[in-house]
Amino acid sequence: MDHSKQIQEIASRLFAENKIDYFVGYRQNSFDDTQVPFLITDPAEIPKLVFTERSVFNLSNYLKPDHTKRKRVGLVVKGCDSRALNLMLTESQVKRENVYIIGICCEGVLNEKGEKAQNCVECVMPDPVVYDEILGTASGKREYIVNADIKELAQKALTERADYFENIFENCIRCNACRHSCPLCYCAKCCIDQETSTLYHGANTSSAGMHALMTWSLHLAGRCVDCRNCEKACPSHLPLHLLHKQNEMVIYENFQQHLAGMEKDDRGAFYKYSLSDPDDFIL
Amino acid sequence: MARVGVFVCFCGANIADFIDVPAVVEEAKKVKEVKVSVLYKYMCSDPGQQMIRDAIIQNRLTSVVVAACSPRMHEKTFRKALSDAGMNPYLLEVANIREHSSWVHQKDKKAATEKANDLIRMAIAKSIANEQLHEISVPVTKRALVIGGGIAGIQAALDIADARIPVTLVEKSPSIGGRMAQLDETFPTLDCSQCILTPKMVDVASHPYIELIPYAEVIELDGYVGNYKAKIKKKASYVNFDTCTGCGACTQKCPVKVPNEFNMNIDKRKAIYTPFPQAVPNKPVIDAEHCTMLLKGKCGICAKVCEKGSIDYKMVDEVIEREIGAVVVATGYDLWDPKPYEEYGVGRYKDIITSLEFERMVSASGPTNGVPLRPSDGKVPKNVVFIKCIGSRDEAKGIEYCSKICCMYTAKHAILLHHKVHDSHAYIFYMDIRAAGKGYEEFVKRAQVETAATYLRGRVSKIYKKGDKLMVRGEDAQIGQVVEVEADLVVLATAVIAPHENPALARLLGISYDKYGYLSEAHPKLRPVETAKAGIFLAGCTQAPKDIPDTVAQASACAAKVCGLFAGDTLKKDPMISTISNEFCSGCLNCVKVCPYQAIVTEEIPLGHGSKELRTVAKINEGVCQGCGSCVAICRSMAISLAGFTDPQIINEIVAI
Amino acid sequence: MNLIFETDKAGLQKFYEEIIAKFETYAPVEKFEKFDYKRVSKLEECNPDSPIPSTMSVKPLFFPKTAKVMKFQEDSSGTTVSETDEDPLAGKRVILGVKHCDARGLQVLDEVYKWDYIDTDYKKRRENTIILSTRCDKAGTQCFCTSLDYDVENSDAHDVRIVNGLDGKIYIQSVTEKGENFLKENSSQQSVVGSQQSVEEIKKHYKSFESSFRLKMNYKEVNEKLQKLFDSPEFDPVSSNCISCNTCAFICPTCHCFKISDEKIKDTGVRYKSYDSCNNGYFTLMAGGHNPRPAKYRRWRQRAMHKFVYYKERFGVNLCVGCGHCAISCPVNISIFDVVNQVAK
Amino acid sequence: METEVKKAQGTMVSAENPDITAPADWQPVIMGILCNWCSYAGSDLTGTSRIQYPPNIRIIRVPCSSRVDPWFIIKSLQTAADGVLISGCHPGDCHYISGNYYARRRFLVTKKLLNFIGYHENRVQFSWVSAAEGPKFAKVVAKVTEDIKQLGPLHRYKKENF
Repeated sequence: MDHSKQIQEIASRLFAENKIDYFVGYRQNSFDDTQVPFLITDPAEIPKLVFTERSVFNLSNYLKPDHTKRKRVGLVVKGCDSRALNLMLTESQVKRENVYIIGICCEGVLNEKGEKAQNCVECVMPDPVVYDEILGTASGKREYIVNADIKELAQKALTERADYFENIFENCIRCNACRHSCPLCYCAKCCIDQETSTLYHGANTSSAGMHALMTWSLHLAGRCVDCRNCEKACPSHLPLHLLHKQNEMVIYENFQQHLAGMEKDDRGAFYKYSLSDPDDFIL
Repeated sequence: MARVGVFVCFCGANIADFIDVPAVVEEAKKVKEVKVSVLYKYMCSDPGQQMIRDAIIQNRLTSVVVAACSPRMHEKTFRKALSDAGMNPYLLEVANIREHSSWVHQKDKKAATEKANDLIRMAIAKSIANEQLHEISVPVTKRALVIGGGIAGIQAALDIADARIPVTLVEKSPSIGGRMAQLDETFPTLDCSQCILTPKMVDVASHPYIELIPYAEVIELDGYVGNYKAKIKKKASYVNFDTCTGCGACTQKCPVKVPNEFNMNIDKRKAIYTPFPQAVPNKPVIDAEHCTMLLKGKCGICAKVCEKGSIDYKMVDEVIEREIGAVVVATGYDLWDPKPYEEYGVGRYKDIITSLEFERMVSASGPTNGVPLRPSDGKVPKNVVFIKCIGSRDEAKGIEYCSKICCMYTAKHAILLHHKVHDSHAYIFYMDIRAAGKGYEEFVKRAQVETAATYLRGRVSKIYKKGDKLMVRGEDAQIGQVVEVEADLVVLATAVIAPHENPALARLLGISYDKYGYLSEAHPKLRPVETAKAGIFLAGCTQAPKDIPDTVAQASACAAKVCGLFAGDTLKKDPMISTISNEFCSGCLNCVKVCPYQAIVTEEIPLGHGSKELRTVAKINEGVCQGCGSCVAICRSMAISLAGFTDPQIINEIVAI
Repeated sequence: MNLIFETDKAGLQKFYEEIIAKFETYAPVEKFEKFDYKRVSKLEECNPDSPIPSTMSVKPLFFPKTAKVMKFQEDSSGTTVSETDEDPLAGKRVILGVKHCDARGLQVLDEVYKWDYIDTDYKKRRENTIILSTRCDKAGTQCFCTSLDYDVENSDAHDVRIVNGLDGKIYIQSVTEKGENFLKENSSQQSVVGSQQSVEEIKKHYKSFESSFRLKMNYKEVNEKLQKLFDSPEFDPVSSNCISCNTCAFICPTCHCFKISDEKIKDTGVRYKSYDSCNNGYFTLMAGGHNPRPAKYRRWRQRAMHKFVYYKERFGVNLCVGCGHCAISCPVNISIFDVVNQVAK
Repeated sequence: METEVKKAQGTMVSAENPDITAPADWQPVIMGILCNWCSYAGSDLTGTSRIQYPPNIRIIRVPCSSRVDPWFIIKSLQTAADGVLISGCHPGDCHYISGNYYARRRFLVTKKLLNFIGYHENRVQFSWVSAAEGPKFAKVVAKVTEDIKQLGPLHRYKKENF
């Protein structure tokens, strides 16, 4: 899966036709085979653009005004990234005319150990759902697979699970890298950081960590596209996907097999309802 | 620094017997912000309220907690007391220590007292976060919109207009009159429907306060109670109503014949037509689906014969706007299509007709000049079988509910049949006879005795043809035997259903509808006329099946509600509504999606201080918001807060114990 | 002061075990594939030789991510303030496996903590701690400690250093007086006291370590150039893919910004002091709505200049210690090394 | 095993934390969040009908179950509450047309997530109680109270004991 050449060509064309102000892609790190997000405004930098199975970041994150300042952006997206972008479009965070989307039919990216990443193994939609140009061969929607870690944890005893998660919340340093790396966490000021808000926990105890991560995951419930940008960003290597995948599973199984960002104008599972939603858990 | 007063009520023995009230008073004093904590036998009494008023002034209180009965009981009373002492009434919190403690824990005084302590602590904590709120006043546009020109719409429009309030009446067909205009005579008095309806229709047309817009539909409604803006689409009639005299020359000469829907397609009308002779307005319209001039550009006869030159083939749909303060929805009903009753041969046998077809036939002005005729051979029927509950009360094929009017009109039909064809005989298959209403039971008796109609209790299982007769096989449950009746004509009392446009209309108006498509009232018992959306009211069968008297009564009730709404120059509204902070709103607009009242609109604000670039944020329309808090809970940036139930208030309650 | 013991792997293990048994000991413990300094009671729980790229800084043991400052209680008479419970980090303790750069970070932090207001909690934690440092055998990809303004080889930031000699022997060397006393008291198991030869071996080890660095820079030049480059346009491109999270600051052994917050339930509460970071957009947001550092490049300029210029001006030491933790943890791999070098190019 | 032993000795053991116990006569605190139009009115009816129920519940009034943000639940569990009961109008009866449908979705996901991270599923419960169902409210409270008593005190993530 090497589309570097094509992307470079497209980027040059877009700059030449004055269609974009920014191009967001990937650049090779100088010291190893990993890549970093690469924002360019100068066409001279185009030759540095690459795309391989090491292009792990979700670049939709860079559509936040902080990074590309609401200007016209050319952007490379994989399947999951495009779902996030789809939601950003639906939630009026990006204007469609301001973004030129190069969709990649993704064959899965690699994790730090060089294996195919877990979310790519479990991916439901490797093809871009929204794009102006598509690279690679589309392989279509796949069967939903319940996350292996979730299954394993669900088998464990309650106390064991509680210990496991308390450990996670305790090790959270509240650096908010997860939030800042998530394309769907675009709020002007996160509710967890509003000093005037009642959600605010200045302290960084496990209790506050639980509160922050739970609130965060519930705000992404029905919206998370499983790109795992958050998990890759976490300096404490916390398995943050567990919270999201759990919500995703409950939502998929109970709310008409809902998956976030698959369709245009779908706002996520919490912003609609069905009369036939499960009622049996209610007394 | 907050200064809270706590006022604990004995409620006679109701509270004092089961809660250690003096201890509760002392416990409240331990809270830092509490400046005064007292008890009294009946806080709601005058001296009790005086006590609160005095304490507010003496202690310069910033909020008040009354520990007494449920806030649903006396919140208003105590708010008034605060107001009388010059304090904002919304600084009150009620701790419900009667319904929630003393009455439900009568066997455990200690626990009840502890619970009361906690409830009071929670109320104190909440009250500290209370903010001063002010009733919202909303200006009112004193014009009503009535949708639907049947008897419900006519009655509502006339009653409102008689109170000198302008009304815009919108009717989708070329004439007002609705279903009632199709009826021959009405139960239980058998007055002629046309005779009682037509004068009202004429009144509508001539009333100085009524603007009648026929052949039109409401396509958009924006705004909120007192301040709606409606967009009305006037369908192209191709006839200039201003110059047309209604002479009828065009309809006579028109060569195109079309099934006449007013007469249930029994006869034909022309492509340019007035629905019925007494139509109001009595002006023809061209049916664009059938007019050959409009379809193929050939013909043009009507234009040639029109002396006034009123025919205009180039006319297009026109959208007009009206500013209105209230809406009465009176879209009436449809009839259920009995096709699923295949065992009856519906669709196969011509001589099975529906009640409304029968009604049209027996109408003096109807297609058969008042005589029922068999559609198959045009003969006058002798034996007529009426079958009730076709579709009604039939979960398998039709709908679950009772259509309410069929028992009565079938009795009427039996009587009318006897009037028109003296040697005829009516057989009526029924499940139950529901004749609750003034003069109704007597009317049914009249059908049974005077007309000697045969009432057979039971369902019809099959209808088959034998010669030119229809054999109706059914059960007579009273004798427990299968009976067969030889019929010349079978009349099916098909169920009343909601108009198929209702769901779309409900969405457009922002009101709710039930699973059958009937528009939902705000409360089934106590608010049967209002909808959940303020300023929108329901009249007639659009809410549920009902007969003419009930419809007229409901329409008049709507009129009273509209007049009440317009009585003042402004409307007062509870201030417990949501507000959105521009600073925190991220503009995802999910709140717009979730709001059940469409109370959230969008607004463009500068990106930053002094910036020319704009960004979109959500904004609450104060007039529409009902304060449910749905938007607050889904707002991820916590930009929305609901007055009276803000996050700090609720969180204070949670952390107070 | 230069007490040196020679030992082998088994001896070192014994040494550690003895310490753990005797003292309140902290050492790198693996959690979610990352090493963090935790209280240990057995040597098996921890790994004092944890690799530098996956080891968190030791800073939280002196400046915890969150700490109680005071308690308060409200009643009808007003608010009463009281001392917090005993500081869990203030006891006599030993930390194993601290990296040189990390230890240097504490030395740098001391400057800010002993200037003007003296943070007694911090002071106590510092005084009561013995730091046993393991010298790295090889530099990590993001390391550049040797390029800065301190002498890594002869650093006195730790009390005792442990060096895996190239000759296969392990050297335990005291660096400070505190360290020497500690070694004297706790070295009963160690057989051979090192000689001049050991010093040479340690030097040799350092030479091989020094040559393993990928990143090297001329600190003096960078520092001087940066002083004049406040308005450099280069800060914008170097920070373009920064996502404005707080990771670099929270992970950094020398970042020391904090915020104060109260947590209250019913009528009692605690005041907390927790990490804060200049990298998030509203760090400098003022009550009136003005924000002097709204853009990413301004925040990165602040970060880079503080690390390489301001602190040096103010306290005479460079704030950045070259550990590379920020670059390793950064979600988008921004390295402060690259940033300052590119700006000062 | 250990849990069983402690129960036999007359102490309550926390379901999430076997090390945490409480005396046998321990009483839980339950946070009740009720919608104004149905459940709060229903609870008032329980009062006026003098139907007795356990005194452990502390009631907060909100306009609609859709006002309940999941973090009300989390915050309650972090502070005094050993359990939470949230009650609203029956489906179709919502005073605000559709509030409870949105709430229902959030509740299901929240409940499952809390259970996933180690809260016993009975800690957080939901009910539909109409304004006419005074007896049902009493039954629901009795059931929830009993359930939570069985679970013992909640200890995890409680804000530090000051």
